[in-house]
Amino acid sequence: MILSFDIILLVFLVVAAIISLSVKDLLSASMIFGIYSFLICLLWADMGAVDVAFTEAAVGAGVSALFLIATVYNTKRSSSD
Amino acid sequence: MIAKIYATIAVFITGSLLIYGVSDFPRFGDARSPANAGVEGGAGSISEYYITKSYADTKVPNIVTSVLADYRSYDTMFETVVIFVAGMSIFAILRTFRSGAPLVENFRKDDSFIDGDHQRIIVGTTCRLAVPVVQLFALYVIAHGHHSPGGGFQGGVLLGASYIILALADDLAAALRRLSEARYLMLAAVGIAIYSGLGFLCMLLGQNFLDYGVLEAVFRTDGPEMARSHSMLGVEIGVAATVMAIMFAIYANLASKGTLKKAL
Amino acid sequence: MSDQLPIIVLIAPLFGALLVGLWGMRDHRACYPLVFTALLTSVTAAVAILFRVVNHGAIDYFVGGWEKPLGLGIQLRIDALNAPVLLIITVVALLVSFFSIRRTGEEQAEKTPHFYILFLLLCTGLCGITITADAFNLFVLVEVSSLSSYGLVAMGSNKRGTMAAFHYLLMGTVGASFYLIGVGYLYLKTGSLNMQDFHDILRNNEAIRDSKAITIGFLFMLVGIWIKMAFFPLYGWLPNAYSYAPSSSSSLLAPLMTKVSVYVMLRVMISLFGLEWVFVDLGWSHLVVWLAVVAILAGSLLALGQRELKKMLCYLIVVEVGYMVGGAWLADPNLWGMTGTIYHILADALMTLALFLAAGNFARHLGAVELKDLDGVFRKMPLTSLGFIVAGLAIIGVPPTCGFFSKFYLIRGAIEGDHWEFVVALLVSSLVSAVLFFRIFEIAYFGVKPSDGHGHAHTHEDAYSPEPTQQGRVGDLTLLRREAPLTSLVPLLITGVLIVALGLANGPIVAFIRTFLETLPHGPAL
Amino acid sequence: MDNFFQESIAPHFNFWVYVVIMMIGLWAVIAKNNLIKKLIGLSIFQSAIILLYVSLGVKDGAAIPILPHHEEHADAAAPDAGQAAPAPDAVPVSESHRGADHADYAVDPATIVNPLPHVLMLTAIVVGVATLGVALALAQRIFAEFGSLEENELLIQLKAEPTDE
Repeated sequence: MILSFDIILLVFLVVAAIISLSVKDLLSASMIFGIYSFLICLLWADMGAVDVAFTEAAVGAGVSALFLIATVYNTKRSSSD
Repeated sequence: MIAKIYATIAVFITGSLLIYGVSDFPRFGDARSPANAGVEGGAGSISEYYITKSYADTKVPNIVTSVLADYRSYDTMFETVVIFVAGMSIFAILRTFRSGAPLVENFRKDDSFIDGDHQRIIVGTTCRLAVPVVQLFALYVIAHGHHSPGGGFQGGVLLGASYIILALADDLAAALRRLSEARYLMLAAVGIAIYSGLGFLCMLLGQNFLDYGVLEAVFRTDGPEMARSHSMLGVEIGVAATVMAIMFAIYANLASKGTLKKAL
Repeated sequence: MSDQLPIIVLIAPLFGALLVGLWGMRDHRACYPLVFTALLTSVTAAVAILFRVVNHGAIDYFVGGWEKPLGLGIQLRIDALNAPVLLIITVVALLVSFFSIRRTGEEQAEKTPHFYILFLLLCTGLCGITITADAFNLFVLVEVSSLSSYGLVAMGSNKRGTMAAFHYLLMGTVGASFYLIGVGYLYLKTGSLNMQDFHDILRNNEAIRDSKAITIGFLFMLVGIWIKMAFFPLYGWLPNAYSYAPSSSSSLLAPLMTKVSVYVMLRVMISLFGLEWVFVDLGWSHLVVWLAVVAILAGSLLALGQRELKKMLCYLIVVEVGYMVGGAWLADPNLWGMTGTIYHILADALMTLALFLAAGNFARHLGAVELKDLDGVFRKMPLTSLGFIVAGLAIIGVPPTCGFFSKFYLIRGAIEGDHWEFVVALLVSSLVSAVLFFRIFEIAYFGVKPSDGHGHAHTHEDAYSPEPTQQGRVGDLTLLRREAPLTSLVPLLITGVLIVALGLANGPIVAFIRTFLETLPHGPAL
Repeated sequence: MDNFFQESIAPHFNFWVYVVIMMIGLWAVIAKNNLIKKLIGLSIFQSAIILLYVSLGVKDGAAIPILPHHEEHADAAAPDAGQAAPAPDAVPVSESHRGADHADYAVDPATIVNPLPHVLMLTAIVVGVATLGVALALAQRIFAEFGSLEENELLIQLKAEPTDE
């Protein structure tokens, strides 16, 4: 549990969340959401929660980003806000 | 525009209430906080019991797996039921058996580089090489969940992901040839049947539901602890089967808009 | 095997769903027998549990055999509060399963096994919520039942149903997450997830009892449950979700989902925190009763303004939820308000079931969606209309039915707790529901007056595609006996009988509830 | 201002950030116009709750919740053969515990992270993905029927048609 590493990750996390919600193109929003999931997976690993980190990496970053991209692929890519 | 005003008001109220609560929290990382070391007046700290006695009870070094699959296995069973319900809901909502939902042209027309032939060769071969390795690692993750981070869910997702890689490399039909719709729906039900069947078996042998200690007669182990360890592995296998089937089912339905014909 | 009853109530629908998944997929005819046997087993087990609780008091069941220390494994606990609720859930599920046999054009036939899987897993989730005594397990089961209800709502061919399901999903997930935040705050201050253990810690520790985090945790749990319950300011999702869902889904969801959330609020107030803490230390009861009054009045007025039958019934649900929340928070000296609420959970489940079954029959066999489509329905579907009348009178609160007695106890509690605004709200909403139902009876009996609209009932071939009528259009007022088929009529009539029976048997039921409430320390006066 | 930072923000830094992330998610769920953006906001909202649970189980200098696997016949002298828990900077389990007889492997609870929140959060992550899957299926169906995923356009279409359909 390295406090400085933890604080850096948290700052990146907040930045990734804001960017993922504000970017107009849905495909890049999904990918930045994937980055968000990887950052939070790093955070869990740093906090000692290794099982949660593994699940977050596999389920959060891997599969949910994929579902988002599959849906954006089948609907519209640009969003109004 | 009104939605933004509502949102800011709601967020402001909720945020200030949450922060008002946070001011009362124990210090971050404090080993003697109530959650970590319990409070007098109650039944004693549960997490300290897990840390000190879970190895004696279940012979499983990974405390999270032992709590997940044995102490609170009722929770995990319903977690698997949540995934099964998600798969069934998606099937009920999206799956169409007619020629396909009204095909609204999506944006595939304007960037056609995805279907170039060279893409097929590079991605195809790398995926075909990666799939067996991913599956082998997934089986290791399930089996080795007792000693290292991992277990039913993570292994199941990796197995499902290996089929998804296959679908991305060739096309959905190739993956469906290996894991057809009837088979993955049946596999999902079989997974939960393994889990709750094991629990029901404990009931038949006289103990409460999901009380694995009594299964030492079935597994012929020399003590209830090893029986717990083996039945935890059995439960993890059940969870992995359901998660694998449903993750692939969700991908297949989402990518092909429920027609299971042409996909991503 | 008899002390395994709590788990049998839960395992029967779960195994039924798995069998439907394994066997029903291949042979759709096998679906309904499996569903019926599963639900019958859980009804008998629920009856057996009720008798055991009446005779021997509360049942404790430790899943996985982990008893000492408390909270190590997951504990199930059935006492006088949840035994009747468990029985009502299984009985309502069995009745709706009759109704769902003839699912006409609303859903494609290929999805029958999936409908029944979601149906059974919703029942598993609701039964699990009712019997669990572990705060986090309650969240997992809320998610099981919510996800299956999203699937059931969005399943029909009505495209508005999909939109309603999406908003229902968003609000339902935010509600469940608020509940999870509450559990997190409580776990953080006490280190325990078991309800009994948490209650003991709260009672023994003065410092924890009035700490800020516990109060905020309780507030967020409450708001989360209120969202799942569609309590007034947070009810936005309910009217669309239940009126655009296929009729077999809405007649399962409407009577159960909100009532089980009311039960969860009661369980959190009574077992987790204790009424002493909630009424005395916290002191929000006046504010919440005023919120309930606003809920009742607004719900009634909105119901008056509706043109669609099912939309009107949905706003009546919002009114009933206002009754129950208001009753629970009256904090009157000898807890008549709480008695009224617990009794009203049972009564309202049956009343809402009868109304939605009748509305479902009207929609299926007459294509009647709006109020003016019900002209002359007494002659066309006399038995269904009989069920609708009984349910309508129960909602208004006419004596023999259970609706009257629940209002009676609520008003008595309100008077003793001197919440006169609640008494006024109850009477006003009874008047409004009287206006609502007699307006319908008038249309249904005398038919639409030729002056307003030429009595043309535009049938909805695409939405509900009722069977082709034998002669001519439905519009002409010739005597046309087109009663609903037996399978969708029998549950309605049984529910009507149960409504009256519950009303007549209110003495022993209330006595049983009172013995449970007596044991609770809850306020300065008692 | 400085002691305010030391006294109330520094010790609860993780909890302040969890509130910030949760409010970003909640704001997006309500304010965003596009349905997919609402779902991304919902997922961020749920991951913030996971941050709350995991960070309440953290202990300073604690090892990961996997007990170093000792052989049945572990003699006290032999150092652990590489099986030591690979915690980033965890204090290696001190020798005194190695000496405990291997029947009940006495571990000081303060040196190992609280495992219970991890179990709960495995469930929460899986529930989050299940909800996301169902929501995306609904979004695709809405797009197929209404032709758009923007909240304002959908409301216009819903109001336009008579309610009989």
